[in-house]
Amino acid sequence: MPEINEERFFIELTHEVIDSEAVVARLLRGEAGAVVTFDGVVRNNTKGRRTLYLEYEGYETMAVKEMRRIAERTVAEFPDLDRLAIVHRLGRLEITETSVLIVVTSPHRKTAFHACHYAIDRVKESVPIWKREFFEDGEVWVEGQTPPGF
Amino acid sequence: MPEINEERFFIELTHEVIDSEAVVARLLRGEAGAVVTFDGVVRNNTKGRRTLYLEYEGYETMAVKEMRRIAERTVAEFPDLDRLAIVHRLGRLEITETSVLIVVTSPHRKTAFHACHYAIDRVKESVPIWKREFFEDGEVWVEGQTPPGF
Amino acid sequence: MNVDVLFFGQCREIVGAGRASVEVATPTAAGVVEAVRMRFPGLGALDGKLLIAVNEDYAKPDDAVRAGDEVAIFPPVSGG
Amino acid sequence: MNVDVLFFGQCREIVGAGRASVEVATPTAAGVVEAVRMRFPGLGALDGKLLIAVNEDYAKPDDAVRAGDEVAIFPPVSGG
Repeated sequence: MPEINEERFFIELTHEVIDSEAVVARLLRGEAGAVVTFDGVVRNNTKGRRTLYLEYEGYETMAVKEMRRIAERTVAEFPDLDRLAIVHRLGRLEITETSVLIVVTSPHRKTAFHACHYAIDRVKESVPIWKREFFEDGEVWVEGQTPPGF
Repeated sequence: MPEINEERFFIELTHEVIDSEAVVARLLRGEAGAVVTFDGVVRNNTKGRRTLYLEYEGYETMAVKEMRRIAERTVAEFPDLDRLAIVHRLGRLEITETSVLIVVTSPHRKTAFHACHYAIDRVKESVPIWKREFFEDGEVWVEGQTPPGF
Repeated sequence: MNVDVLFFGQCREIVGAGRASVEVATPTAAGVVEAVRMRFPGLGALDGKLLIAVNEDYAKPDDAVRAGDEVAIFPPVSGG
Repeated sequence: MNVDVLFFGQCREIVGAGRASVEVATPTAAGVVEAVRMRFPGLGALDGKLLIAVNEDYAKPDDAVRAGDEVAIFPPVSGG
């Protein structure tokens, strides 16, 4: 369910592989001099225990709304950024695959770095998505975060 | 002249288009959970004056050495990062093309953000590369920076 | 009041279903959480951590819940 | 001592060549900059801003310059 809000945001929840380059190409235009990208990728271990794969599930309709709210807060916090994408994947993910992608374009790099860092921190604390980690000898729900104030 | 230093760094000065995805793929392995990328791209204006294109030239042998020194300093400053790439392009660049690419992979995102920001700040202040900006009615050497202490 | 509650993540697993109809005495977010806790004692494993959303936005304990609202209960989030 | 000096960026443009042989009285980085300034007055446009590298590393004014060293003079850098 891709969405563009006044062409400034690109928000997507997908069950397919995330194509970072296509998302950057979609956002980038001549006004921006800096692009900062955060890719969250599936690690091969948690505290030394070997991970086989992860499964993500979401409260999908609310997750999209929450991603849009985060995009709006990020622009309010960093008004000189140009454009912003927040993309999250659901379903089974293999090691080194991208689960979440944040892209910020901006005339200047400092804003791009800070806005990208801000957005991923917010995504991790409030978008209603949960992951289960599968090991050789079992599985666990990964411990989560609570949005500030709730 | 691509170089890999103990597989931890990827340093390259190139006259070709920079393929960000290929650089990320080269660095990424199962240990890393976070990838932060900085793409410096050619803007369509400088203070409102319309830019046609840029031309970059370098003191190439020293530039590669300086990029390697910056990579080493970045790892010393952020020892828990996993891998680091610094790639710079030379020659004529069109609007929205990438002139410089920094990629940091790391087990955790905070290190990846800070190390990536640190590395691009160092690149801009000390790698011996110069750019000329071409406008409709003339050209200028872009004002530069001096490495601290020199 | 009868409220249809959605469950996600570990809550869905504990409840054994993605949705349940629950009789609620106090028409607030806290009232719904209380009623759900009584009905599904296994959720005690997440005591103090349960989150509730009303109409797809996080709700505070005193927020009102009205007939027809979309209500969801879930554990702390772990996306990213 | 005769020193072969490389020029880059705007310095190359002002000097009109990427390389020149310069007679240097004091065998230090500052001595080379001084000799180059005398030889190419146009570099005055960059007074106080010229950078010098010896053997592909930035040099401070008192750093020694020896026969056979690779010496380069250039303006502030503007990569990225």
